[in-house]
Amino acid sequence: MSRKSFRQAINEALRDEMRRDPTVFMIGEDIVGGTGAPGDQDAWGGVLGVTKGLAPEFGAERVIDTPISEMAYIGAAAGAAATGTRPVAELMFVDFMGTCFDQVLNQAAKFRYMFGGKVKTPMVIRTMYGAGLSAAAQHSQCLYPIFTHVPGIKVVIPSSPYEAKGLLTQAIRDDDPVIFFEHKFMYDDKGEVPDEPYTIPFGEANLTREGDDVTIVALGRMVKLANEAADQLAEDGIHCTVLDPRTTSPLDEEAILASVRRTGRLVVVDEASPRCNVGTDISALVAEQAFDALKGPIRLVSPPHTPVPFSPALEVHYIPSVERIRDTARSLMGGA
Amino acid sequence: MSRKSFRQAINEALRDEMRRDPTVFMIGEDIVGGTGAPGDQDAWGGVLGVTKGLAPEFGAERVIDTPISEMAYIGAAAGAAATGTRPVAELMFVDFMGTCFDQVLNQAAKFRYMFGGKVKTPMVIRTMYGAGLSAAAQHSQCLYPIFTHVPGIKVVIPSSPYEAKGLLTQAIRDDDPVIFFEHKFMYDDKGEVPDEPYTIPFGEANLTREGDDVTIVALGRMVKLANEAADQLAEDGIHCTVLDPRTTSPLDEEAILASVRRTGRLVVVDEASPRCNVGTDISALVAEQAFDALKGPIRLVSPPHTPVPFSPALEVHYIPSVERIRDTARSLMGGA
Amino acid sequence: MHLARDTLLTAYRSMATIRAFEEKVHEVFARGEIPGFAHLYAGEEASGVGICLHLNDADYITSTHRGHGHAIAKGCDVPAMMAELYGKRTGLCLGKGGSMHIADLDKGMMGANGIVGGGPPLACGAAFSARMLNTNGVVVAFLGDGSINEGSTMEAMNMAKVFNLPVIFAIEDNEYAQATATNWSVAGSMTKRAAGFDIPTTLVDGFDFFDVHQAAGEAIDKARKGEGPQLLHIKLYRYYGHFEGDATTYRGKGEMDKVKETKDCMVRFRADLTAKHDIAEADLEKIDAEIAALIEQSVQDARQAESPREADLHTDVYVSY
Amino acid sequence: MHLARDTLLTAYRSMATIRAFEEKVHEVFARGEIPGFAHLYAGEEASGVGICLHLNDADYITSTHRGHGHAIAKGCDVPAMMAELYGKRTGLCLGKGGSMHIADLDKGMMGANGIVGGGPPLACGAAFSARMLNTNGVVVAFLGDGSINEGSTMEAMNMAKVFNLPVIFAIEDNEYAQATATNWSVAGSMTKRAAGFDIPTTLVDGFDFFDVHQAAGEAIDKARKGEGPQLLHIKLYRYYGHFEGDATTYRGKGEMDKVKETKDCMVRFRADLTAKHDIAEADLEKIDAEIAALIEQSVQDARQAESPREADLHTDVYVSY
Ligand SMILES: Cc1ncc(C[n+]2csc(CCOP(=O)(O)OP(=O)(O)O)c2C)c(N)n1
Ligand SMILES: Cc1ncc(C[n+]2csc(CCOP(=O)(O)OP(=O)(O)O)c2C)c(N)n1
Ligand SMILES: [Mg+2]
Ligand SMILES: [Mg+2]
Repeated sequence: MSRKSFRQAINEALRDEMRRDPTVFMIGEDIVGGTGAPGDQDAWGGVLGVTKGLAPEFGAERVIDTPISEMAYIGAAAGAAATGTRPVAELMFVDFMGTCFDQVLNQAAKFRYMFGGKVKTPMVIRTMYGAGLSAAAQHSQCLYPIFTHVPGIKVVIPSSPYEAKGLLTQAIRDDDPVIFFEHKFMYDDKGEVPDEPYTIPFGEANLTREGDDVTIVALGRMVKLANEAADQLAEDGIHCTVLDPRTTSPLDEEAILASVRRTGRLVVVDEASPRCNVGTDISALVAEQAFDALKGPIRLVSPPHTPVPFSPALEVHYIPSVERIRDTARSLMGGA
Repeated sequence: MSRKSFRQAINEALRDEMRRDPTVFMIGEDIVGGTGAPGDQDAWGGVLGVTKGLAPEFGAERVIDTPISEMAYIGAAAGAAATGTRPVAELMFVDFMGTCFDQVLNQAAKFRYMFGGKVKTPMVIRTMYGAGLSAAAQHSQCLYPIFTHVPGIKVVIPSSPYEAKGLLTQAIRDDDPVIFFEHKFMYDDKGEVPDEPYTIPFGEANLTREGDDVTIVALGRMVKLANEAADQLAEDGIHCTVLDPRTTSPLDEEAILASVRRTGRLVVVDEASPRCNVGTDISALVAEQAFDALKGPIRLVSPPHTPVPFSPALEVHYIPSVERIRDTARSLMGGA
Repeated sequence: MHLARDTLLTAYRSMATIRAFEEKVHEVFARGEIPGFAHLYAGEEASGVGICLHLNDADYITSTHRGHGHAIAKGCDVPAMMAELYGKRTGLCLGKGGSMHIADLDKGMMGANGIVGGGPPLACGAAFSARMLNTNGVVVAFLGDGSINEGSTMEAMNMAKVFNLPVIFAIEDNEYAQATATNWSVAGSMTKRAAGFDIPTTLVDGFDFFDVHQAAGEAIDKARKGEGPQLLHIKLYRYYGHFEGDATTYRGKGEMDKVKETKDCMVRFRADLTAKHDIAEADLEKIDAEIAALIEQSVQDARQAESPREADLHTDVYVSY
Repeated sequence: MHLARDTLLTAYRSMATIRAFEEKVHEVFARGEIPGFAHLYAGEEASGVGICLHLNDADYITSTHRGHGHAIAKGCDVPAMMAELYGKRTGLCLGKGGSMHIADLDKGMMGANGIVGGGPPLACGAAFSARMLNTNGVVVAFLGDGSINEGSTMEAMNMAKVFNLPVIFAIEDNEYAQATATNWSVAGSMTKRAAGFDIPTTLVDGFDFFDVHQAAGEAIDKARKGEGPQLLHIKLYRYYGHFEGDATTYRGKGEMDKVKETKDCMVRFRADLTAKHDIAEADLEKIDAEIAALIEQSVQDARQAESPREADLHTDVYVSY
């Protein structure tokens, strides 16, 4: 166990699984970097260095740079998975999903059902999401609600380096198609991460904090912000439970319902666009199945229904903040 | 005014707007049919005959068949709209969105915001959706929750021939990108449709029936089923309001909230996959903003989290039925 | 290439099975027995069979919406296919997929595909698997002429070449994509398109089993030997509409009748077999009779078979969830 | 083609403005003054300017992530561009778009684009508009070499040919797509790829303004006259990393220095102007000085300018909602 960055945790999970299972391979754009070029190989290791060092260890046959052809290589991952290997594809930014979505929506996600259970498709798509780096409208989206909507895919959103390593290991070992969301603002976040491989099961929410007053369900980077908000609220005597679902598909409905049954109050924090997002999904779940336990309205903390703005002066208002989470939770307690 | 099919209502709206405005044009695959072929021209008029007769009237310069290249022609529609014309593109099945989504998600929907308001993109995408014809997993999806999630697009889901003509006319005249959903099972539905052009404004729900006991919000084809369920319930003395939002983006939040404030009970019927769908979106809206009015849990009626099955024996259980809607509403009244 | 008698009879059986299957589907579809969409392969039999005859179970194919012929040629179980079309629990995919999604991975059939251009990326993936698992396998991506305009197809062609993958792009050019003429919609030509990726093309007479078989054999051999992707441009024709229900008025007058009369691949193959390969009419008639019985039995069985149960709706979404 | 003195000076001013703009952005980005990503065009100036000089306000261009040069060449307001990069309210897009989304439809600049291959379909659309509105306009789709492997680009090439659209695909081939060599990732060649759609290609020396100008003029003329889409394969080089922050270790040793020393388009153009076109050093120096002042002022103004206000977050999503 030692302190590692989110980036390093992901790199380790990839490395360990590649070592463990020779059928695991990686494919993406510049996940090596320098392919065909006269200078350094492994020059990039992905656009933010997450896969650095893997090509030298495993070679170009298992760490595969591709032309800029998302439909082809995401589809190739699906085809490979259906025929005996375990690809881990990198979609550089989830914003690019529009160039390859068919291979996820209509192919990978539906194979097993359409074929009557006669295939498994153990592929992982690692992808970068989220706002905060002034990457503007086409490089800052979350979009995991879209994947959560699609039956046949599993959706994983790690909230810390520890979570990232354990969940990615599980994703690679999992027999279903998985999309794994890495927040671009979190790569340098540090935390304790065991050196040895471990898995965190899907569909089991993580209780990052317990309190009887308000349940806060938060996703990905929002988990940290929710805990900070809870810290502040604790000073005012308001005690929050902060739940990290870890995976939105499958979703640990029981953990959420159990917590709301205890607190009677729910705030859901989702960095995704507000319409039909995971926040509304969880709210609807609770409004249907734990209605009687509710002491007040379910509050959603999400960005506005706008594209992500470029200017930091705007982006700061776009992203849910600790203050908004805190004030929203407090409002449920009758506070200002 | 005369009885017309859903198909005919759409055809009329297209024809009238093409006549009225020479900058309106249509583009899609086989919306003419027979292009380049030795036999009949206008051989198809779209795969189900919806655009039949328009090519003969307006010519191949304004009713444009394309190669099978969705990204190119949906993108061309976006580019045309940004440069002074008003394209109406047909995406044969919304299930094909995965082959062209980027041009909607990152281009058309975001132009105005990214460019600081300096452009308008008056394009319409007409598309076919929904289950019921045993068209199986890749030709039966709804997917409008995905478009509703995306800021910058408007999402229209007509529930009858009358609605279809008025809403499509509005869509074509509208200055924003609009996606217009036509249920494949409804084309032969008949209803009264005025001969002259008219518009139905976006963001104004249609109260198709009033009652004090339960509010049922239903979308597209589900509106008819919800009304049938309400008929049956009325026989038991349970009186429902049935609301058709008409557009999910913008959504007439006020109408929904007002109705729930009156009835205190809400059922939302959405044919889309259940996770992060419009049903959860509306539920979350109400759980946040009309919580105090609620007398019981908010119930969602949606298909299960599975792809759409082929076999009619399965599909019939997949699609929300009148019976399920009825029983769900009744359960809110304390009935069995 | 000399072909053994057994091989020829196998080919004949396969082609005749496809023809009989499709004709039967046409008939029962018209009677309303088969739900959904059906795109028939009749007329194109020499292509699927001439190609698949070179493949073994470790080789894969990807298919299209017009996939029945590919499935039969690759060895999928015929009665189970018929049951699948009928939406029955005994179907090859338990009735969950239907005509557009028939698949049997164990036979190397990666699925009919409702998405034009859906297959080629998958084919590249299977080729990566073959390389990584050292199976020496090749992959054939069956494609319609119209699919050459899909970005996915062209991306896959580039990718196959860049990685020197053993993928054969088998373009079944029946002159139309739905109601649109391919001459009009494809700028350049198939050969030029492939040359844009340095992929060699062989022009193939899809009405002639022997030409398909010969050309496919060479292309598959090259791919298997590591010479990279190949493209077969196979000229042929479909006898029924794009889908069942299509009136095909976009065709030229008498166009189809002429093709049927003068070029039909079954007629030609039969004639060649009896005239040049010393196979007796009676042998073929016996096969025909067996096939007729098989298809008839398949339909009877499919009609009688159990439908999927409500609980089946929820299974097979995930391996575990 | 004979070029008037004024035209030459305009071209020089435009190229020098781009160079100065990019060098300044490089400098202030390193100081942390500019948020987000920035992809600089320095080194490629002759391309954007040599092409856009032929265009008028009724003609459109689509651009890429590396769009500053295209925007300046097409006449976008330079101080407003700088303010945009700074995320200020005075920016060309009110600070909402930033480097990757600079656009000004009034100038015919349809936007830098964060999506590789995003532009070509849009270019086809603008060409449909031009035809329908009878503007006689053409559209230039600026593209990086890497974008030729995107399905969207290839679909658009086919579409442009099928409809004989006045679209010029201007491939700015700087040898790399991010850290990947184009030689490796593009099967075939640009010329072969275009030939796959029957689109004619002109190979262009992107270090030589005159070559670009000449070739672009001919291609644009042809497109305008109804001869359909054209492709320019423009060989050039970028001086900075893929984006600001890229250490460019994938490059060959000394590769960039050599290009800069021997081929730089600015050096060459300057030399040509003074040696062959009777333009005095002093004239160019005067322009340089004016540009330096303009850029400096742009930065000063951008620094001082008001930031967008919280309320701006919610505007410009829809025309009405
Ligand atoms: C992405 C996508 N676009 C459009 C369609 C609708 N469609 C189904 S088959 C077809 C024509 C295919 O033509 P071709 O590839 O020539 O195959 P053929 O039907 O002639 O065998 C079209 C356009 C689809 N299924 N998928
Ligand atoms: C669809 C998509 N895929 C990948 C990227 C990431 N990306 C940004 S620029 C780039 C390389 C583009 O190379 P090229 O087209 O040669 O242009 P250059 O940067 O050399 O000007 C890549 C892969 C993207 N922005 N969009
Ligand atoms: Mg065809
Ligand atoms: Mg490049």
